[in-house]
Amino acid sequence: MRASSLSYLLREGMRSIFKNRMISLAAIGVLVACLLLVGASHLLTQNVNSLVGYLESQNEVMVFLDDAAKGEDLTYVDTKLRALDNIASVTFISREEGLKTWMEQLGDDGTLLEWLVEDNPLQNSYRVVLRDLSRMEETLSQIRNIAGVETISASREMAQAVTSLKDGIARAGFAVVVILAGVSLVIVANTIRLTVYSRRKEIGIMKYVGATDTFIRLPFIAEGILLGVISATIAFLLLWAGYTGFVRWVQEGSFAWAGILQSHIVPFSSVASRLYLYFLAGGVGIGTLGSMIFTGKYLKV
Amino acid sequence: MRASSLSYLLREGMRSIFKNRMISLAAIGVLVACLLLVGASHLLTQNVNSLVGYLESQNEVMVFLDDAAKGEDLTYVDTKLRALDNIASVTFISREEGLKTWMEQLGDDGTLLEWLVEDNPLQNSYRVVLRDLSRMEETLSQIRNIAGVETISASREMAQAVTSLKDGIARAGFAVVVILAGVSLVIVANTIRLTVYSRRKEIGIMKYVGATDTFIRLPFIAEGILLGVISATIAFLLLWAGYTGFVRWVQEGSFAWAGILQSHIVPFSSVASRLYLYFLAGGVGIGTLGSMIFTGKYLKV
Amino acid sequence: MVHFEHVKKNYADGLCALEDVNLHVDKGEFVFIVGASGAGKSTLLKLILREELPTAGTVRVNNVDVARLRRREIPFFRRSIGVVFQDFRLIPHMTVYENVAFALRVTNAPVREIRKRVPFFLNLVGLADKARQMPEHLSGGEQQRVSLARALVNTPSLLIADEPTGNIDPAMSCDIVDLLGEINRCGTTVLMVTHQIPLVQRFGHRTVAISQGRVVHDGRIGGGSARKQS
Amino acid sequence: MVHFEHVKKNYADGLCALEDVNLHVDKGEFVFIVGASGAGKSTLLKLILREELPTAGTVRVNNVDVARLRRREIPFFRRSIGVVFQDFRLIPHMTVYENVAFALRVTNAPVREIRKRVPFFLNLVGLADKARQMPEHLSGGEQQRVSLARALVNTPSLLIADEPTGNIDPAMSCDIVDLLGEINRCGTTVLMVTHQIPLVQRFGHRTVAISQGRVVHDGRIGGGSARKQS
Ligand SMILES: Nc1ncnc2c1ncn2[C@@H]1O[C@H](COP(=O)(O)OP(=O)(O)OP(=O)(O)O)[C@@H](O)[C@H]1O
Ligand SMILES: Nc1ncnc2c1ncn2[C@@H]1O[C@H](COP(=O)(O)OP(=O)(O)OP(=O)(O)O)[C@@H](O)[C@H]1O
Ligand SMILES: [Mg+2]
Ligand SMILES: [Mg+2]
Repeated sequence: MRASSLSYLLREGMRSIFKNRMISLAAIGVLVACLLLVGASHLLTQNVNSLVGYLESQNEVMVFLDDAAKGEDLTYVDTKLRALDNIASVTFISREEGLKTWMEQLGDDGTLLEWLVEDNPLQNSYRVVLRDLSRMEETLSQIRNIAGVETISASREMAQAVTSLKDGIARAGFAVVVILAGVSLVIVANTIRLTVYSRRKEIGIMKYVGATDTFIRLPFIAEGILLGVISATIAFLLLWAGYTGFVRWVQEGSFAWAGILQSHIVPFSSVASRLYLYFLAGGVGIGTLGSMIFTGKYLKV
Repeated sequence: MRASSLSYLLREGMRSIFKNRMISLAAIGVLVACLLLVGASHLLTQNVNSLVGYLESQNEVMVFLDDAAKGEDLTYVDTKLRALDNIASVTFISREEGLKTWMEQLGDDGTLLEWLVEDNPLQNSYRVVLRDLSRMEETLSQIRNIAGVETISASREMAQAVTSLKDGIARAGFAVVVILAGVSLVIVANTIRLTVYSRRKEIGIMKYVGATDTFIRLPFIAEGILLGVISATIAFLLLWAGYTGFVRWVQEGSFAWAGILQSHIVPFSSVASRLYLYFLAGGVGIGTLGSMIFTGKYLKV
Repeated sequence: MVHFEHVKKNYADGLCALEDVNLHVDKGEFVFIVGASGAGKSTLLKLILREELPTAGTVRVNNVDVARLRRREIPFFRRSIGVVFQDFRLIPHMTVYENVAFALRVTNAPVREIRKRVPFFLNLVGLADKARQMPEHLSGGEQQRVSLARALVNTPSLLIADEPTGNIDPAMSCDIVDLLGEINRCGTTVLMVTHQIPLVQRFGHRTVAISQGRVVHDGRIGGGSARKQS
Repeated sequence: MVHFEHVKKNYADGLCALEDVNLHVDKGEFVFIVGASGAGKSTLLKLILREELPTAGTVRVNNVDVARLRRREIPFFRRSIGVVFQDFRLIPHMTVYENVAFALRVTNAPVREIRKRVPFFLNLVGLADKARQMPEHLSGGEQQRVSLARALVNTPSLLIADEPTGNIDPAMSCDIVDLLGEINRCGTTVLMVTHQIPLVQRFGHRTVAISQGRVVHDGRIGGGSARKQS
């Protein structure tokens, strides 16, 4: 393709956008709305995930030691535990501390247990926090193999619940994004279809003057790409502003849950570049494909 | 208006839809997509609300009785408690039962407490489930006033958490529906704008032949109403099918949480008529308004 | 019926399409308007229909100053004028029958009236068998005749026709001007733009010649009393 | 150059627009096509341009059977034909200049070439000062001349013109037919539909008359050798 044609195509694409301000605005409006929907649900999923991650970190496993294990044995178990890769933190709780905590928990009734101090029925133990709950079973058997460990108490139900919650959110988030993306595609495709439809006469004329399909399509595609880039940028900026506002609102909020939310909200900067990339890809892709597919129908003259 | 004009208007509206199949399909596609989005988020909100309602019902207040209260006193307290309007259920737990449960909870260590059977330190109590957690404080003071009641143990934090959760969901659900409705409006308005734009020539011709604004608008409005009704019906049927499928999937699911979900899913029939009404109102409203607003621009010739 | 007084029309881009036009057409007259391409003939007709407004001067049609018309009144004003547009302006999604009927429908005419008049006028322009066609499936001359039928169906008191025979063969052109003459004899004022000098000569009506936005001749061509513009 | 053999054209609604048409136009000829409104003249031209396909018979243009053209080849085929459409078919969102330039752009012509040829042909049809206007801001005759300029700018080997003077005054019509004659003398085959019998008589080229879908006359009108159809 000659440079002259190329410059013509770009010029045409740009000019068309300004000339058909009406249609361009409509297309941009639709595309921005759709990108916003998808972007917002993506951010929501990310945040819920971050919250669930916090829930997960709250889960712990109690490791009870042999009464025989003392001194060096404890150091050995400690080292071994810390060496496991799925373990986030390890805290030692001696049998004395354990009893004290128990008595405190019982409150007034705890004084009834004072006689137990002489003959402490508890064991030395470790409170272990796992990194990844879905790998719980594997990690438990590793711990069980450490010499000196007698029993392990782990809330398998809680682990399952959190895992399935995480799973569900991942799936639901994915489903929502996919459905919204699908709906957006339908909407944008229809808009482009209308746009092309309103220019079908023009396309016919071009064909009668001897233009090839490619030649007719290229300005439409250039226009589609341009519209995509513009829409992606607008949507990105809007989402940025909106989300920042939301974050500020949460940070300043004094309602229950605010604490948990505040420390687990996903900052915009951490998703910004990826989001913009997605938006660009989506906008340009839909714009281009839409212009290509729907011009086709009117090229057959 | 004469009957002849009226029949002409209706005929024009209908015929226009079939004649401009392309544009009509596009408009219907967009409207259906938007209604589906709004409908789906409405259903989601309803379900989450139902789930939170369940959570709420899990919350209970323990009412401990005076050691002196026996026999008739218990019946009195019982009657008084059941007479309060914010109370969903009342269960009596005698001090013997309480001890047994405690010992069982301690498991092996529970045997250590066997000597307590002789000198039970526990009190007779009631497990009371509240209807509305937000009215907790009020109810608690009513209970406190009943003769024979010594102390009340209630998790105020839990109550606050659930209340704020419910509040948050109601607000978030409302926000989502409003935002989606807004986005839909933008999208549909743009589509109608395009539709009208692609017929601006025709509108001009009509004006030059001596048609009044109303006369030009009415077929567009008839068309808008018809498109609205068609879209609302399609969206409703799709949502029905989709949601029924989802309910069946949950009912047959064997994952964790399935139980809770199964018993608290909102059946479609309970929202169907309201939803269809909303859809009709939305579809017809947007269709009509869109046709009215956007024809205006081209009527000034 | 139609009175132009010192009318000037500049288009948005500054082009001066009409300059100091004075033209008086009485009720019942038949006037040909001739002139080169781009002389301003269509602009003159557009001013009568209030498609454009004069930049200066006054245009009065049926004793109404078009510039003073209120928005609500425009449709009713236009109904008294039948127009054959140079570019036909048929409504693309309506059949030939509906296109003609439309001009009656806007006046809230009863169905009986429509059923009677539309076929009559379609027959008059020789398109009875094309009633159910869409405009885009018609030949150029046929579209032009539909536009004519639509202009006539209302029995307007003023008929303006912008080259109504531009796409029609000479024989039929004569028939159409005969038809317009017939309508004129029944009381309708007719203004017709044409390039076909043979027609003008043959029918010998008053002829207004426009050149570069000015009226340069007014009167019968070849004999008759030419009212020269000052 | 153009060969119709037993060509029949039925439109989708069963209407028979052309019936057993035989027509042979050699390279370098200038042919007028005349006929009543709706006779089938535009249909004939549409078949040449492959806008429509013949229902029966063969249409060969430049030794190419139009029915056998593959989709990819159509644009290149059309570039060798310059067309003035009866309804102009200007691209509404492009200026006059761009409309004419478009016919060159599709052939990948270099910018220098475009800058030279477009003003030249706009000047030829008398529209040099309208280059930056949008088509909707032109008078009917001006639009028609833009269409003509676009048809000529490619120096096509075949020019088909559907009533290129329908909206143009007689003096300019003569100029335009003169222009087409000039182009014809330089080797371009010209087919021109017209209703203006004076033109046909004055230029005395071969004339094909069509009536109700049939060729009823072929040859010079008023003298010359008429090749009557069998
Ligand atoms: N909307 C417009 N904007 C700018 N210029 C215009 C507009 N309409 C017409 N013109 C210009 O005004 C002049 C007169 O136009 P008009 O349509 O009145 O000519 P005309 O006499 O009808 O010519 P024709 O016989 O070719 O139809 C022309 O030069 C034309 O280019
Ligand atoms: N797409 C179409 N579908 C159906 N009928 C058509 C179509 N195009 C043309 N016709 C019919 O075919 C006949 C011939 O049309 P054509 O356009 O060839 O006439 P023409 O000789 O060019 O007339 P004019 O001088 O009025 O332009 C007409 O009766 C017309 O109604
Ligand atoms: Mg004109
Ligand atoms: Mg024709």
